[in-house]
Amino acid sequence: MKLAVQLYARARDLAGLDQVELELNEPASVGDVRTALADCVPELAPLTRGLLIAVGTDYADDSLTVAAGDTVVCFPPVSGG
Amino acid sequence: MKLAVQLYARARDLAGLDQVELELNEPASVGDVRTALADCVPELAPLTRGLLIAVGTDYADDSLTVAAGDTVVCFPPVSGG
Amino acid sequence: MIRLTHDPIDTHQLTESVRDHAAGAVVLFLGTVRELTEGKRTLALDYEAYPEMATAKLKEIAETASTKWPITAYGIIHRLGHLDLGDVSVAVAVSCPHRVEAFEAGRFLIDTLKEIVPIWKKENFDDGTTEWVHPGLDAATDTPVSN
Amino acid sequence: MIRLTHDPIDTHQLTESVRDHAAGAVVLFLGTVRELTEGKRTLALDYEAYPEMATAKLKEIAETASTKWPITAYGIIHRLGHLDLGDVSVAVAVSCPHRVEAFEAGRFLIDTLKEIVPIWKKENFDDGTTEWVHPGLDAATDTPVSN
Repeated sequence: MKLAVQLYARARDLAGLDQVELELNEPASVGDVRTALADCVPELAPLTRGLLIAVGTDYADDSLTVAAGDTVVCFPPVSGG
Repeated sequence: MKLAVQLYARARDLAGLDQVELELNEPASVGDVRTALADCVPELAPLTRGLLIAVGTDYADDSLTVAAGDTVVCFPPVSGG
Repeated sequence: MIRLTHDPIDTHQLTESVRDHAAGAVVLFLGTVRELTEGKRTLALDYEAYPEMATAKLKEIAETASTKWPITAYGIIHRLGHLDLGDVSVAVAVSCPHRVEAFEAGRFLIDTLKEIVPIWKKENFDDGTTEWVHPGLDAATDTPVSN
Repeated sequence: MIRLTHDPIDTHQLTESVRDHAAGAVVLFLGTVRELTEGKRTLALDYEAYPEMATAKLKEIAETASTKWPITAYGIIHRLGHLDLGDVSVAVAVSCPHRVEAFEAGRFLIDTLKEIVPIWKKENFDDGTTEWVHPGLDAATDTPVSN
Protein backbone atom coordinates (compact mmCIF):
# COMPACT_ATOMS: atom_id res chain seq x y z
CA MET A 1 0.00 0.00 0.00
CA LYS A 2 0.97 3.62 -0.42
CA LEU A 3 1.16 5.76 2.72
CA ALA A 4 1.85 9.48 2.92
CA VAL A 5 3.85 10.59 5.96
CA GLN A 6 3.85 14.28 6.89
CA LEU A 7 7.08 15.72 8.27
CA TYR A 8 7.57 18.63 10.66
CA ALA A 9 10.33 20.85 11.99
CA ARG A 10 13.91 19.55 11.62
CA ALA A 11 12.66 16.31 10.03
CA ARG A 12 11.02 18.31 7.24
CA ASP A 13 14.06 20.55 6.82
CA LEU A 14 16.44 17.57 6.63
CA ALA A 15 14.24 15.74 4.13
CA GLY A 16 13.58 18.91 2.17
CA LEU A 17 9.97 17.71 1.86
CA ASP A 18 6.67 18.33 3.73
CA GLN A 19 5.53 14.83 2.99
CA VAL A 20 7.02 11.49 1.91
CA GLU A 21 5.16 8.76 -0.01
CA LEU A 22 6.10 5.30 1.27
CA GLU A 23 5.37 1.93 -0.32
CA LEU A 24 4.68 -0.62 2.44
CA ASN A 25 3.72 -4.30 2.54
CA GLU A 26 0.48 -5.03 4.42
CA PRO A 27 -0.05 -5.38 7.26
CA ALA A 28 2.28 -2.52 8.15
CA SER A 29 3.15 -1.22 11.59
CA VAL A 30 4.44 2.14 12.80
CA GLY A 31 7.81 0.38 13.18
CA ASP A 32 7.70 -0.48 9.46
CA VAL A 33 6.96 3.18 8.71
CA ARG A 34 10.01 4.18 10.74
CA THR A 35 12.26 1.74 8.84
CA ALA A 36 10.86 2.67 5.44
CA LEU A 37 11.30 6.38 6.18
CA ALA A 38 15.01 5.93 6.93
CA ASP A 39 15.45 3.86 3.74
CA CYS A 40 13.53 6.28 1.57
CA VAL A 41 15.01 9.49 3.03
CA PRO A 42 18.62 8.76 4.08
CA GLU A 43 18.91 12.29 5.53
CA LEU A 44 16.48 11.18 8.28
CA ALA A 45 18.47 8.08 9.20
CA PRO A 46 20.54 9.73 11.97
CA LEU A 47 17.30 10.95 13.58
CA THR A 48 15.08 7.91 13.22
CA ARG A 49 15.50 6.60 16.77
CA GLY A 50 14.48 9.99 18.11
CA LEU A 51 11.58 10.61 15.75
CA LEU A 52 8.04 10.47 17.08
CA ILE A 53 5.22 9.14 14.97
CA ALA A 54 1.57 10.06 15.35
CA VAL A 55 -1.42 8.46 13.70
CA GLY A 56 -4.26 10.94 13.51
CA THR A 57 -3.85 13.14 16.57
CA ASP A 58 -2.33 10.53 18.89
CA TYR A 59 1.18 9.33 19.53
CA ALA A 60 1.66 5.81 18.17
CA ASP A 61 4.18 3.24 19.27
CA ASP A 62 5.97 0.97 16.84
CA SER A 63 3.56 -1.96 17.30
CA LEU A 64 0.47 -0.07 16.08
CA THR A 65 -0.88 -1.16 12.69
CA VAL A 66 -1.36 1.53 10.05
CA ALA A 67 -3.76 1.34 7.13
CA ALA A 68 -3.93 3.15 3.82
CA GLY A 69 -5.70 6.47 4.33
CA ASP A 70 -4.40 6.98 7.89
CA THR A 71 -2.96 10.38 8.67
CA VAL A 72 0.60 9.53 9.66
CA VAL A 73 2.88 12.28 10.93
CA CYS A 74 6.52 12.18 11.89
CA PHE A 75 8.46 14.74 13.92
CA PRO A 76 11.37 15.16 16.34
CA PRO A 77 10.83 15.89 20.06
CA VAL A 78 8.56 18.85 20.77
CA SER A 79 9.76 22.22 22.07
CA GLY A 80 6.73 24.48 22.29
CA GLY A 81 6.03 26.86 25.11
CA MET B 1 6.05 56.86 80.76
CA LYS B 2 3.14 57.37 78.40
CA LEU B 3 2.96 55.19 75.32
CA ALA B 4 0.41 55.36 72.52
CA VAL B 5 -0.53 51.99 70.97
CA GLN B 6 -2.28 51.98 67.60
CA LEU B 7 -4.94 49.34 67.03
CA TYR B 8 -6.06 47.73 63.76
CA ALA B 9 -8.84 45.52 62.42
CA ARG B 10 -10.85 43.56 64.99
CA ALA B 11 -8.70 44.89 67.84
CA ARG B 12 -9.68 48.44 66.92
CA ASP B 13 -13.34 47.52 66.47
CA LEU B 14 -13.47 45.74 69.86
CA ALA B 15 -11.76 48.61 71.63
CA GLY B 16 -13.82 51.18 69.76
CA LEU B 17 -10.60 53.22 69.50
CA ASP B 18 -7.83 53.73 66.90
CA GLN B 19 -5.29 54.27 69.60
CA VAL B 20 -4.88 53.63 73.32
CA GLU B 21 -2.70 55.68 75.69
CA LEU B 22 -0.93 53.46 78.24
CA GLU B 23 0.92 54.47 81.38
CA LEU B 24 3.93 52.16 81.90
CA ASN B 25 6.75 51.89 84.42
CA GLU B 26 10.23 52.07 82.88
CA PRO B 27 11.90 50.01 81.63
CA ALA B 28 8.90 48.55 79.82
CA SER B 29 8.82 45.57 77.51
CA VAL B 30 6.41 44.54 74.78
CA GLY B 31 5.09 41.97 77.28
CA ASP B 32 4.28 44.85 79.64
CA VAL B 33 2.45 46.59 76.80
CA ARG B 34 0.41 43.43 76.22
CA THR B 35 -0.57 43.20 79.90
CA ALA B 36 -1.34 46.90 80.19
CA LEU B 37 -3.50 46.79 77.06
CA ALA B 38 -5.67 44.01 78.48
CA ASP B 39 -6.02 45.90 81.77
CA CYS B 40 -6.82 49.20 80.13
CA VAL B 41 -9.17 47.83 77.45
CA PRO B 42 -10.99 44.82 78.90
CA GLU B 43 -12.67 44.18 75.52
CA LEU B 44 -9.24 43.13 74.21
CA ALA B 45 -8.56 40.65 77.00
CA PRO B 46 -9.96 37.59 75.19
CA LEU B 47 -7.69 38.36 72.23
CA THR B 48 -4.50 39.31 74.00
CA ARG B 49 -2.69 35.98 73.56
CA GLY B 50 -3.38 36.15 69.82
CA LEU B 51 -2.52 39.79 69.33
CA LEU B 52 0.66 40.71 67.48
CA ILE B 53 2.68 43.72 68.45
CA ALA B 54 4.97 45.67 66.16
CA VAL B 55 7.45 48.36 67.07
CA GLY B 56 8.04 50.61 64.11
CA THR B 57 7.65 48.37 61.08
CA ASP B 58 8.89 45.13 62.65
CA TYR B 59 7.24 42.41 64.66
CA ALA B 60 8.39 42.53 68.28
CA ASP B 61 8.43 39.72 70.79
CA ASP B 62 7.49 40.20 74.40
CA SER B 63 11.09 40.63 75.59
CA LEU B 64 11.81 43.73 73.48
CA THR B 65 12.14 46.99 75.41
CA VAL B 66 9.98 49.89 74.32
CA ALA B 67 10.73 53.55 74.91
CA ALA B 68 8.56 56.65 74.95
CA GLY B 69 8.19 57.90 71.38
CA ASP B 70 8.29 54.41 69.82
CA THR B 71 5.60 53.64 67.27
CA VAL B 72 3.83 50.68 68.85
CA VAL B 73 1.09 48.91 66.93
CA CYS B 74 -1.15 46.05 67.95
CA PHE B 75 -3.26 43.84 65.69
CA PRO B 76 -4.73 40.34 65.34
CA PRO B 77 -3.34 37.80 62.82
CA VAL B 78 -3.08 39.10 59.27
CA SER B 79 -5.38 38.05 56.43
CA GLY B 80 -4.35 40.03 53.37
CA GLY B 81 -4.12 38.64 49.89
CA MET C 1 7.56 47.87 42.35
CA ILE C 2 5.42 47.72 45.49
CA ARG C 3 2.19 49.60 45.99
CA LEU C 4 -0.87 49.80 48.23
CA THR C 5 -3.82 51.45 46.57
CA HIS C 6 -7.51 52.19 47.05
CA ASP C 7 -8.04 52.17 43.28
CA PRO C 8 -8.73 49.17 41.05
CA ILE C 9 -5.48 47.40 40.17
CA ASP C 10 -4.33 47.68 36.56
CA THR C 11 -3.26 44.06 36.22
CA HIS C 12 -2.30 44.43 32.57
CA GLN C 13 0.04 47.33 33.25
CA LEU C 14 1.58 45.35 36.12
CA THR C 15 2.15 42.29 33.92
CA GLU C 16 3.70 44.38 31.15
CA SER C 17 5.99 46.07 33.66
CA VAL C 18 7.83 42.81 34.45
CA ARG C 19 8.35 41.69 30.85
CA ASP C 20 12.01 41.84 29.89
CA HIS C 21 14.27 40.43 27.17
CA ALA C 22 16.27 38.65 29.89
CA ALA C 23 13.17 36.76 31.06
CA GLY C 24 11.59 33.75 29.40
CA ALA C 25 8.78 33.40 31.92
CA VAL C 26 6.24 35.67 33.57
CA VAL C 27 3.91 34.54 36.33
CA LEU C 28 1.01 36.71 37.42
CA PHE C 29 -1.10 35.86 40.44
CA LEU C 30 -4.40 37.59 41.13
CA GLY C 31 -6.40 37.23 44.32
CA THR C 32 -10.06 37.95 43.59
CA VAL C 33 -13.09 38.31 45.84
CA ARG C 34 -14.77 34.90 45.88
CA GLU C 35 -18.48 34.49 46.50
CA LEU C 36 -18.49 31.33 48.63
CA THR C 37 -16.27 30.57 51.63
CA GLU C 38 -17.11 27.47 53.64
CA GLY C 39 -20.72 27.63 52.60
CA LYS C 40 -21.23 31.31 53.49
CA ARG C 41 -22.02 33.81 50.77
CA THR C 42 -19.79 36.88 50.60
CA LEU C 43 -21.09 40.13 49.16
CA ALA C 44 -17.99 42.24 49.62
CA LEU C 45 -14.69 42.51 51.49
CA ASP C 46 -13.13 45.45 53.27
CA TYR C 47 -9.34 45.53 53.35
CA GLU C 48 -7.30 47.54 55.80
CA ALA C 49 -3.53 47.85 56.27
CA TYR C 50 -0.96 49.27 58.62
CA PRO C 51 0.55 50.88 55.56
CA GLU C 52 4.10 51.76 56.66
CA MET C 53 4.76 48.24 57.90
CA ALA C 54 2.89 46.58 55.00
CA THR C 55 5.12 48.38 52.52
CA ALA C 56 8.26 47.56 54.51
CA LYS C 57 7.34 43.86 54.78
CA LEU C 58 6.50 43.63 51.08
CA LYS C 59 9.95 45.02 50.26
CA GLU C 60 11.51 42.55 52.66
CA ILE C 61 9.67 39.63 51.03
CA ALA C 62 10.74 40.76 47.57
CA GLU C 63 14.35 41.05 48.70
CA THR C 64 14.23 37.57 50.20
CA ALA C 65 12.75 36.17 46.99
CA SER C 66 15.53 37.83 45.00
CA THR C 67 18.13 35.93 47.01
CA LYS C 68 16.36 32.63 46.34
CA TRP C 69 15.51 32.96 42.65
CA PRO C 70 17.03 34.91 39.74
CA ILE C 71 14.20 37.42 39.52
CA THR C 72 14.39 39.71 36.51
CA ALA C 73 11.56 42.00 37.62
CA TYR C 74 8.62 41.94 40.00
CA GLY C 75 5.63 43.98 41.06
CA ILE C 76 3.22 43.61 43.96
CA ILE C 77 0.06 45.68 44.35
CA HIS C 78 -2.43 45.24 47.17
CA ARG C 79 -5.76 46.97 47.09
CA LEU C 80 -7.37 48.44 50.22
CA GLY C 81 -10.89 49.59 51.03
CA HIS C 82 -14.23 48.18 49.91
CA LEU C 83 -14.07 45.46 47.24
CA ASP C 84 -17.00 43.88 45.46
CA LEU C 85 -17.36 40.29 44.27
CA GLY C 86 -14.82 39.44 41.60
CA ASP C 87 -12.60 42.47 42.28
CA VAL C 88 -8.84 41.94 42.36
CA SER C 89 -7.53 42.36 45.91
CA VAL C 90 -3.89 41.56 45.22
CA ALA C 91 -1.71 41.17 42.14
CA VAL C 92 1.79 39.70 42.15
CA ALA C 93 3.81 39.61 38.93
CA VAL C 94 7.29 38.17 38.58
CA SER C 95 9.58 37.42 35.66
CA CYS C 96 12.59 35.08 35.61
CA PRO C 97 14.76 33.49 32.94
CA HIS C 98 12.95 30.13 33.31
CA ARG C 99 9.46 29.05 34.27
CA VAL C 100 10.19 26.90 37.31
CA GLU C 101 11.82 29.85 39.04
CA ALA C 102 8.98 32.16 38.08
CA PHE C 103 6.34 29.81 39.50
CA GLU C 104 8.30 29.23 42.71
CA ALA C 105 9.03 32.92 43.22
CA GLY C 106 5.40 33.90 42.54
CA ARG C 107 4.15 31.29 44.96
CA PHE C 108 6.62 32.40 47.64
CA LEU C 109 5.67 36.07 47.24
CA ILE C 110 1.94 35.53 47.71
CA ASP C 111 2.32 32.84 50.40
CA THR C 112 4.64 35.01 52.47
CA LEU C 113 2.52 38.11 51.90
CA LYS C 114 -0.44 36.27 53.39
CA GLU C 115 1.64 35.20 56.39
CA ILE C 116 3.37 38.37 57.49
CA VAL C 117 2.11 41.53 55.80
CA PRO C 118 -0.16 43.55 58.12
CA ILE C 119 -3.28 43.68 55.99
CA TRP C 120 -6.66 42.40 57.13
CA LYS C 121 -9.94 41.66 55.45
CA LYS C 122 -13.44 41.88 56.81
CA GLU C 123 -16.09 39.67 55.24
CA ASN C 124 -19.49 41.18 54.46
CA PHE C 125 -21.86 38.21 54.32
CA ASP C 126 -25.24 38.16 52.64
CA ASP C 127 -26.98 37.65 56.00
CA GLY C 128 -25.96 41.18 57.02
CA THR C 129 -23.15 40.12 59.35
CA THR C 130 -19.53 41.16 59.03
CA GLU C 131 -16.48 39.33 60.30
CA TRP C 132 -12.80 40.16 60.46
CA VAL C 133 -10.69 37.29 59.16
CA HIS C 134 -7.94 36.57 61.68
CA PRO C 135 -6.52 33.08 61.14
CA GLY C 136 -5.94 31.28 64.42
CA LEU C 137 -8.34 33.47 66.38
CA ASP C 138 -11.87 32.22 66.94
CA ALA C 139 -14.21 33.53 64.29
CA ALA C 140 -16.24 36.30 65.81
CA THR C 141 -19.19 37.57 63.90
CA ASP C 142 -19.76 41.23 64.52
CA THR C 143 -23.07 43.04 64.84
CA PRO C 144 -25.44 42.73 61.92
CA VAL C 145 -25.20 45.81 59.76
CA SER C 146 -28.94 46.39 60.19
CA ASN C 147 -28.60 46.99 63.98
CA MET D 1 -10.61 28.07 25.63
CA ILE D 2 -7.77 26.75 23.49
CA ARG D 3 -6.27 28.55 20.53
CA LEU D 4 -3.30 28.52 18.16
CA THR D 5 -2.69 31.87 16.50
CA HIS D 6 -0.23 33.69 14.29
CA ASP D 7 -1.25 37.02 15.84
CA PRO D 8 0.11 38.60 19.01
CA ILE D 9 -1.62 37.12 22.08
CA ASP D 10 -3.99 39.40 23.96
CA THR D 11 -2.85 38.37 27.42
CA HIS D 12 -5.15 40.82 29.17
CA GLN D 13 -8.25 39.53 27.42
CA LEU D 14 -7.17 35.96 28.27
CA THR D 15 -6.69 36.82 31.95
CA GLU D 16 -10.06 38.57 32.15
CA SER D 17 -11.75 35.58 30.49
CA VAL D 18 -10.94 33.28 33.44
CA ARG D 19 -12.05 35.65 36.21
CA ASP D 20 -15.17 34.38 37.93
CA HIS D 21 -17.07 34.99 41.18
CA ALA D 22 -16.49 31.33 42.09
CA ALA D 23 -12.71 31.77 41.89
CA GLY D 24 -10.47 33.41 44.47
CA ALA D 25 -7.26 32.90 42.51
CA VAL D 26 -6.07 33.48 38.97
CA VAL D 27 -2.66 32.35 37.72
CA LEU D 28 -1.35 33.55 34.37
CA PHE D 29 1.81 32.15 32.86
CA LEU D 30 3.52 33.81 29.89
CA GLY D 31 6.39 32.32 27.96
CA THR D 32 8.38 35.11 26.32
CA VAL D 33 11.25 35.10 23.84
CA ARG D 34 14.42 35.34 25.92
CA GLU D 35 17.62 36.87 24.55
CA LEU D 36 20.22 34.56 26.10
CA THR D 37 20.18 30.75 26.15
CA GLU D 38 23.31 29.00 27.37
CA GLY D 39 25.47 31.92 26.36
CA LYS D 40 24.10 32.23 22.82
CA ARG D 41 22.22 35.35 21.77
CA THR D 42 18.79 34.81 20.24
CA LEU D 43 17.35 37.35 17.80
CA ALA D 44 14.05 35.63 17.09
CA LEU D 45 12.20 32.32 17.25
CA ASP D 46 10.06 30.58 14.65
CA TYR D 47 7.27 28.38 16.00
CA GLU D 48 5.57 25.67 14.02
CA ALA D 49 2.81 23.21 14.98
CA TYR D 50 1.01 20.17 13.73
CA PRO D 51 -2.17 22.07 14.44
CA GLU D 52 -4.86 19.36 14.57
CA MET D 53 -2.88 17.30 17.05
CA ALA D 54 -1.67 20.34 19.01
CA THR D 55 -5.26 21.42 19.58
CA ALA D 56 -6.34 17.89 20.49
CA LYS D 57 -3.47 17.48 22.98
CA LEU D 58 -4.13 20.87 24.57
CA LYS D 59 -7.76 19.85 25.13
CA GLU D 60 -6.59 16.55 26.60
CA ILE D 61 -4.20 18.33 28.99
CA ALA D 62 -6.94 20.71 30.11
CA GLU D 63 -9.32 17.82 30.71
CA THR D 64 -6.70 15.99 32.75
CA ALA D 65 -6.04 19.13 34.79
CA SER D 66 -9.77 19.49 35.44
CA THR D 67 -9.84 16.03 37.01
CA LYS D 68 -6.92 16.92 39.31
CA TRP D 69 -7.89 20.42 40.43
CA PRO D 70 -11.21 22.28 40.81
CA ILE D 71 -10.64 24.54 37.82
CA THR D 72 -13.22 27.30 37.47
CA ALA D 73 -12.01 28.45 34.04
CA TYR D 74 -8.92 28.20 31.87
CA GLY D 75 -7.49 29.46 28.61
CA ILE D 76 -4.40 28.43 26.65
CA ILE D 77 -3.12 30.31 23.61
CA HIS D 78 0.04 29.37 21.72
CA ARG D 79 1.46 31.66 19.11
CA LEU D 80 3.00 30.35 15.87
CA GLY D 81 5.22 31.92 13.24
CA HIS D 82 8.05 34.43 13.62
CA LEU D 83 8.45 35.95 17.09
CA ASP D 84 10.82 38.71 18.09
CA LEU D 85 12.67 39.16 21.38
CA GLY D 86 10.28 39.69 24.25
CA ASP D 87 7.19 38.49 22.35
CA VAL D 88 4.77 36.20 24.18
CA SER D 89 4.90 32.69 22.68
CA VAL D 90 2.44 31.03 25.02
CA ALA D 91 -0.11 32.19 27.58
CA VAL D 92 -1.83 29.91 30.09
CA ALA D 93 -4.49 31.32 32.41
CA VAL D 94 -6.35 29.37 35.05
CA SER D 95 -8.71 30.25 37.87
CA CYS D 96 -9.60 28.14 40.90
CA PRO D 97 -11.32 28.72 44.24
CA HIS D 98 -7.94 28.78 46.07
CA ARG D 99 -4.41 29.79 45.17
CA VAL D 100 -2.57 26.51 45.76
CA GLU D 101 -4.79 24.78 43.21
CA ALA D 102 -4.38 27.62 40.72
CA PHE D 103 -0.57 27.51 40.95
CA GLU D 104 -0.47 23.72 40.67
CA ALA D 105 -2.89 23.62 37.75
CA GLY D 106 -1.04 26.42 35.91
CA ARG D 107 2.25 24.67 36.42
CA PHE D 108 0.83 21.35 35.20
CA LEU D 109 -0.69 22.92 32.10
CA ILE D 110 2.53 24.56 30.90
CA ASP D 111 4.79 21.66 31.96
CA THR D 112 2.64 19.11 30.11
CA LEU D 113 2.23 21.38 27.10
CA LYS D 114 6.01 21.50 26.76
CA GLU D 115 6.23 17.70 27.02
CA ILE D 116 3.57 16.47 24.63
CA VAL D 117 2.06 19.16 22.40
CA PRO D 118 3.47 18.98 18.84
CA ILE D 119 4.86 22.48 18.56
CA TRP D 120 8.51 23.22 17.77
CA LYS D 121 10.69 26.28 17.91
CA LYS D 122 13.65 27.23 15.77
CA GLU D 123 16.25 29.55 17.26
CA ASN D 124 17.58 32.40 15.13
CA PHE D 125 20.95 33.27 16.68
CA ASP D 126 22.83 36.52 16.22
CA ASP D 127 25.67 34.72 14.40
CA GLY D 128 23.30 34.01 11.52
CA THR D 129 22.72 30.36 12.34
CA THR D 130 19.37 28.78 13.02
CA GLU D 131 18.64 25.66 15.05
CA TRP D 132 15.53 23.60 15.70
CA VAL D 133 15.12 22.89 19.39
CA HIS D 134 14.47 19.18 19.84
CA PRO D 135 15.20 18.12 23.43
CA GLY D 136 17.04 14.81 23.55
CA LEU D 137 18.31 15.03 19.99
CA ASP D 138 21.82 16.33 19.40
CA ALA D 139 21.79 20.04 18.71
CA ALA D 140 22.32 20.53 15.02
CA THR D 141 23.03 23.98 13.76
CA ASP D 142 21.60 24.54 10.34
CA THR D 143 23.08 26.53 7.50
CA PRO D 144 23.87 30.16 8.20
CA VAL D 145 21.08 32.36 6.89
CA SER D 146 23.59 34.30 4.80
CA ASN D 147 24.48 31.26 2.65
